[in-house]
Amino acid sequence: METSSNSGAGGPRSPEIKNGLKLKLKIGEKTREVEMVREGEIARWRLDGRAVEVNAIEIAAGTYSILLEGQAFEVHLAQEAGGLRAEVSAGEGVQTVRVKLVDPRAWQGRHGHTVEVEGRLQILAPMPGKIVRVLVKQGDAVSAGQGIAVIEAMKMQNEVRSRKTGIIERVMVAEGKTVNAGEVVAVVV
Amino acid sequence: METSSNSGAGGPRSPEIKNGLKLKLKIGEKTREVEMVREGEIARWRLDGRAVEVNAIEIAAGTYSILLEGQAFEVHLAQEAGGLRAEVSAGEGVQTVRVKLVDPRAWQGRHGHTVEVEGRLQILAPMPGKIVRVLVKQGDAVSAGQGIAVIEAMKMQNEVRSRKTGIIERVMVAEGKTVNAGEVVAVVV
Amino acid sequence: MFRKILIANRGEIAVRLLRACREMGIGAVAVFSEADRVALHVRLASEAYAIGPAPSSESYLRIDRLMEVAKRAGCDALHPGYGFLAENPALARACAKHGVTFIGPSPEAMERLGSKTGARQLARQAGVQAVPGTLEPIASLQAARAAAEEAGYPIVLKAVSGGGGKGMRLVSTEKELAGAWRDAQSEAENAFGDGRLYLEKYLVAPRHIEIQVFGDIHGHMVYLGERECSVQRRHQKVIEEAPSPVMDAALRSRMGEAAVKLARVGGYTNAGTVEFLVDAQRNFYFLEVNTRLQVEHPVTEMVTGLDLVKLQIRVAAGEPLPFAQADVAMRGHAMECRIYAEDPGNNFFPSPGKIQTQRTPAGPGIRLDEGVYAGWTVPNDYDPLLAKLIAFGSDRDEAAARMRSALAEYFIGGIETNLEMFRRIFNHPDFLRAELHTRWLDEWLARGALGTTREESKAEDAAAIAVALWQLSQSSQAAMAPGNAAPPADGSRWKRAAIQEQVDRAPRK
Amino acid sequence: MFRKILIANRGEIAVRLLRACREMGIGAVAVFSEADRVALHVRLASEAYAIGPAPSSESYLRIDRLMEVAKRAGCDALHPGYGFLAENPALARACAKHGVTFIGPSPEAMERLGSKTGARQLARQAGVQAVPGTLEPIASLQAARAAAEEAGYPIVLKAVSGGGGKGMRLVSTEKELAGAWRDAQSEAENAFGDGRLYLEKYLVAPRHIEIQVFGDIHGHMVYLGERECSVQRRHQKVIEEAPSPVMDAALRSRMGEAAVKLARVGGYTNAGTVEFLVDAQRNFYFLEVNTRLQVEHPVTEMVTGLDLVKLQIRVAAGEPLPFAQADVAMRGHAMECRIYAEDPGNNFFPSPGKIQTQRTPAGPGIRLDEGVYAGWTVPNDYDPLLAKLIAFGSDRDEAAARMRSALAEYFIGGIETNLEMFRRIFNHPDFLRAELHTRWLDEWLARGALGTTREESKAEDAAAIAVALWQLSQSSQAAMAPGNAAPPADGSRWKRAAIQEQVDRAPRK
Repeated sequence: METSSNSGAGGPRSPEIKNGLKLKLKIGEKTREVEMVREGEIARWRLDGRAVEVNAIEIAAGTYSILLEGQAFEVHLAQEAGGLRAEVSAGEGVQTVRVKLVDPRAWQGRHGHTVEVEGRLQILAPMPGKIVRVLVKQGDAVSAGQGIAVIEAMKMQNEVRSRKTGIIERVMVAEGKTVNAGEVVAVVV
Repeated sequence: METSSNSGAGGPRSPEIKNGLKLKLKIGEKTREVEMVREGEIARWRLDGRAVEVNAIEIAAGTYSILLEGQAFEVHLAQEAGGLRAEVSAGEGVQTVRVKLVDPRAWQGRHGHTVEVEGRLQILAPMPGKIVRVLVKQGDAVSAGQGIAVIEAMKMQNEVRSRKTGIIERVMVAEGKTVNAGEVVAVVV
Repeated sequence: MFRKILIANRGEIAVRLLRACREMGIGAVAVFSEADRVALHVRLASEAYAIGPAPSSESYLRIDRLMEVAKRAGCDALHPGYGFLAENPALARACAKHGVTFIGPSPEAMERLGSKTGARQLARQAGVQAVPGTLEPIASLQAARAAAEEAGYPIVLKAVSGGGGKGMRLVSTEKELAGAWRDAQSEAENAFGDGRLYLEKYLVAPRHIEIQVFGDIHGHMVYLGERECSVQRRHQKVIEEAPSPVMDAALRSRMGEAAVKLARVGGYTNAGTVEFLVDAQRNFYFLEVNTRLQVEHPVTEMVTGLDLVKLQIRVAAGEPLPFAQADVAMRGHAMECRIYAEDPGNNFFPSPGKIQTQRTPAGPGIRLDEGVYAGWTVPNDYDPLLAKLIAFGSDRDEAAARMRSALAEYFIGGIETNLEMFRRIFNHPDFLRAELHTRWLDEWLARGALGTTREESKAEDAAAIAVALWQLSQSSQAAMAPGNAAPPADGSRWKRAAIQEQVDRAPRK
Repeated sequence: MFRKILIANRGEIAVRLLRACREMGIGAVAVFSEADRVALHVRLASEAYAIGPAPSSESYLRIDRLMEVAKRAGCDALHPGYGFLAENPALARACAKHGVTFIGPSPEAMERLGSKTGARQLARQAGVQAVPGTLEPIASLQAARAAAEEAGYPIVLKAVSGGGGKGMRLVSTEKELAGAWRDAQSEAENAFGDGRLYLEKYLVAPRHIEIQVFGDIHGHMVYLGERECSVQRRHQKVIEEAPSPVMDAALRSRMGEAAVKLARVGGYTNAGTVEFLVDAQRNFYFLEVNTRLQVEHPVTEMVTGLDLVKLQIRVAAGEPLPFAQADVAMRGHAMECRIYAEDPGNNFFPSPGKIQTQRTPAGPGIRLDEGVYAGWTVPNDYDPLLAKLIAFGSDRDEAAARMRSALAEYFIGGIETNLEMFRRIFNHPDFLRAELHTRWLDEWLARGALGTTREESKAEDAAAIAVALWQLSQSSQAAMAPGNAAPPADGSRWKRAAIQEQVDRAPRK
């Protein structure tokens, strides 16, 4: 990740952290570059190299108020598998923007939201619920799209499917068990 | 403080903490004793020695839902000089109850909310505001009720007074400075 | 008047009911399952009792436990809300046995009007036209031909044991009947082991319009106008409004009088709703009776100025209706959106979980009947209804504008909701012109209405900046971990306070 | 219609204004001082600009900065709200100069009707009775005697330069006049260096009743009923209601027509309020004109069904009033409480600071016009109004019951508020019988109304239990610090989850 914060946790505080950051993001198919340089009390922002007037502040954990050339946005960030999900409220409505950091491994490594690391795919529960059926067992061959388990929530059932073809290395859930969203259901190698 | 938690921070976890607590409180002029004994999943409560049916839970930091013999209360706790302030919502309204722990020194020592320690009285700002005038200086003799400083908030001014007769050991604020509620304005010895 | 009412429900309707009790100075006793210990209805109650584990079959559906609570707390009445046991005559009978007044119709009226076939028979007695056809199995193709002739084409054949569209055939003309009869019969036979069919007139693009009726125990019965509930997803209402945009005074009084007549024939008391389908020619056909308070009762409250729950309580206590039909006046227009914990992006799958953050709308004309709060975990065990957002305006346009504005303010973080679906509906020209029918929403969703994302690059810019700030706070947390140099004096400010650009062209001197 | 409106205000009224803009599809541009960067009105705006440091003299009162923002953002109109520059003709003139429509009366009408003496003169022209007396200094005791005779005893002498009751004397009969004149004169001389006095009729226990007027630029002017604002603390309204409990149709039309006549004489357009005092015999006396939207406008909105802010915008854009006087119909009853950050237990001293926790009321008939949110720090620099709680009901009793119920739900933690004062007022028999006058609240507070604490030992028990839980969590945090034995497996549950006693008599099997 090409950001000044990449000096890493535990290392000495690099001057870049104090003076700004530079970050590559992926939104949809586009790669975006955000740069912020601090000069005293003032922060100067560039988006894809273009200077923009920004007044940005964290209102509460994960909630940001962004004034961008005067236009007001409120952004709620939540981590999700593979990146961040931003709910952007403008005056007229709310829009969901999915943001990936360009080197997800570095970021995911730091925050523990691994999805696919070294060929291992973790199948995550897409929503909280109760496991009503487990459809595979350790060592089973599965194809992409094949059902792994059935989760029930609020009286409705939904299948969790593998996103790759491979072998079930481990099943992490049992029938009757309750899982949270993002919890690992199984690992496919 | 006659509570099982009095084994103190840093010491080994005493069996009393696991199994319950006993606490003496002062509410108004009355001294109250709260006792809770845990038996497996169940907590048994006594108020002043009388067994009561209680279902109590923390909803958010400082907010508690208390079902007391079926009657529902929501209690918001806030620390204030000398104790805790409880805003108790019942179905019909809200009531303020001021609770002091019977040995405030032990409690204050742990939480840093000292008011009078070893003869030193800290005069606290009763509300946030701007110091518009300081009425005393170090070494001045003051009597109980005498003004120490004038705070302005929301266009209104209010005097902070000493609650004891003594000598100003130190003035902690300056004119023009902003203070938060509970911040020390001066120390009287 | 009652001394204490047991609120035999949960969620937003329990909150609604206990507010009515508090206004009237009547004690409200809440009950809760283990999943609902800190639910909003418990937080706002003045008295609350546990009634069992999370599954509703072990808690909210346990009549015995409700009766135990009623006895212990000294309740002299019980309000069932809607759902759970609200339409179960056994609860009303248990109440009677325990000397607790059930706030609703008598169990006999509930039985008479609550069953679809029974209610149709009563409708026939009352001279109220039901959707033409028969609910009884049809013996033969010949009988089907006669019934279809009577109902008028197009008709639809349905499997008696059916569901999910299997064994169902749309028949537009008499010529198609024989083939459709054969196909439907064999499909039903295969799917359900029961080839019997019945037949109903097929209404093209019908609207769902229902009449609120109210009766006291002294024989007075009134109707309180209508609600249109044509915006439905899989037969589930999601938006309701009053008045109906296609209604006029003449049709309202014809439908209202039909509904009152039917309720009278059924010996009905308290609040009830008579549902109709209305076709393009504004013919109305009786559908069924809901023998309870409706989810969508607030839109009627907004336009009539009445409080239906307090009225239910008064009527149950034996008071006469305090007004006559001629006194019922409607003013303005009201709309309701049902906010669900479900994911429109994932086939509307339920989305329970912790509400991390919430920004709720307010202001003129906005009413929010909520059952949740930020910090609460929406349990996995119940209906996903989180709240009902209601907007009132002097006319339909103003109500819709206020709803659109409130939807823009409303944010629920941490779980998925159907808020975005409503935002889109309230910008849809069909909806704004009130060109609606009961299949409108399903058809629109099937065309991929929610798949098309709006292209808004400024919102993406804002998201990118927020992610940068988030990244910065992650980094500075790391940097402030033990072993690092002390953070600069302005470290905390750096993290949470404004990061501002004071450019020259900003209006400042 | 306008394209973009500059909201030249903050707090709840800025939120109210931008909601109106959003409903109408008009852009709303917020401004903020450094203290208000994350205020609610900025969070809800679609566009926002900084206009200076926290003190209002350096931000919200800076006409030049407002004009710069208007220009930069491309605003074609400005709404001033109330307070700040709302009644300052200089802002209206600056707007005109910059080609921005000021949403309010013309600066000339503002000047004519905004000054107390000027408005009294216009009232005389219009034949509207003001409080008898004179605002001019009285030359001599002889002149005072004549003026008192004309006004009728009791009268009150007031210092021209006065304030705070100094140099003020109540005179019940002619005999007391000479002595009172002497005393008041010397007291005023000592206090203000100005011994001049004026004289007004003293009204015993008057009610404050005001008429909402509305005029368009095409010469149409209507009144939208009245508001009673007799519950005041130190001349500051705290509760307002519509209609007034002492009003009837005849008095309403007499007062309404008087107000319209006065506004017409002053060449007034847009929303304005004509304030009157009404004595026990229901004589009404003109007091002053407020040339802007009132804080208490929502109660008029609730009973008329109109949106006054949207109406202001339409009228300012040149549209004619869309209704005539005969179309104005009132329904039900509405009340408003002004929720302030102030400490009734500490002489109502302001209480800015961080709102740690909030539980806001909702439900049928409840509207909350809020300017704050949980987590926000109420700044020290402005008016302490946090929110306006509005309750609507079919009659005064229902509105009061709903307000009482909403006040029981409302909780604001972290700062002091006057909520408890309202809870007590809404249980006071004088208030519930509407036996009110402008000094009622001050007199009741002076008798120590808030000092008497309700004895509620159960609440104390609940507090004691909560403190025990708190103590327990403090201890377990200490116990879980490094160096201790590992917490038991259920440690976290122990801390946050239910600590329940499942006694035998609980309804469970």
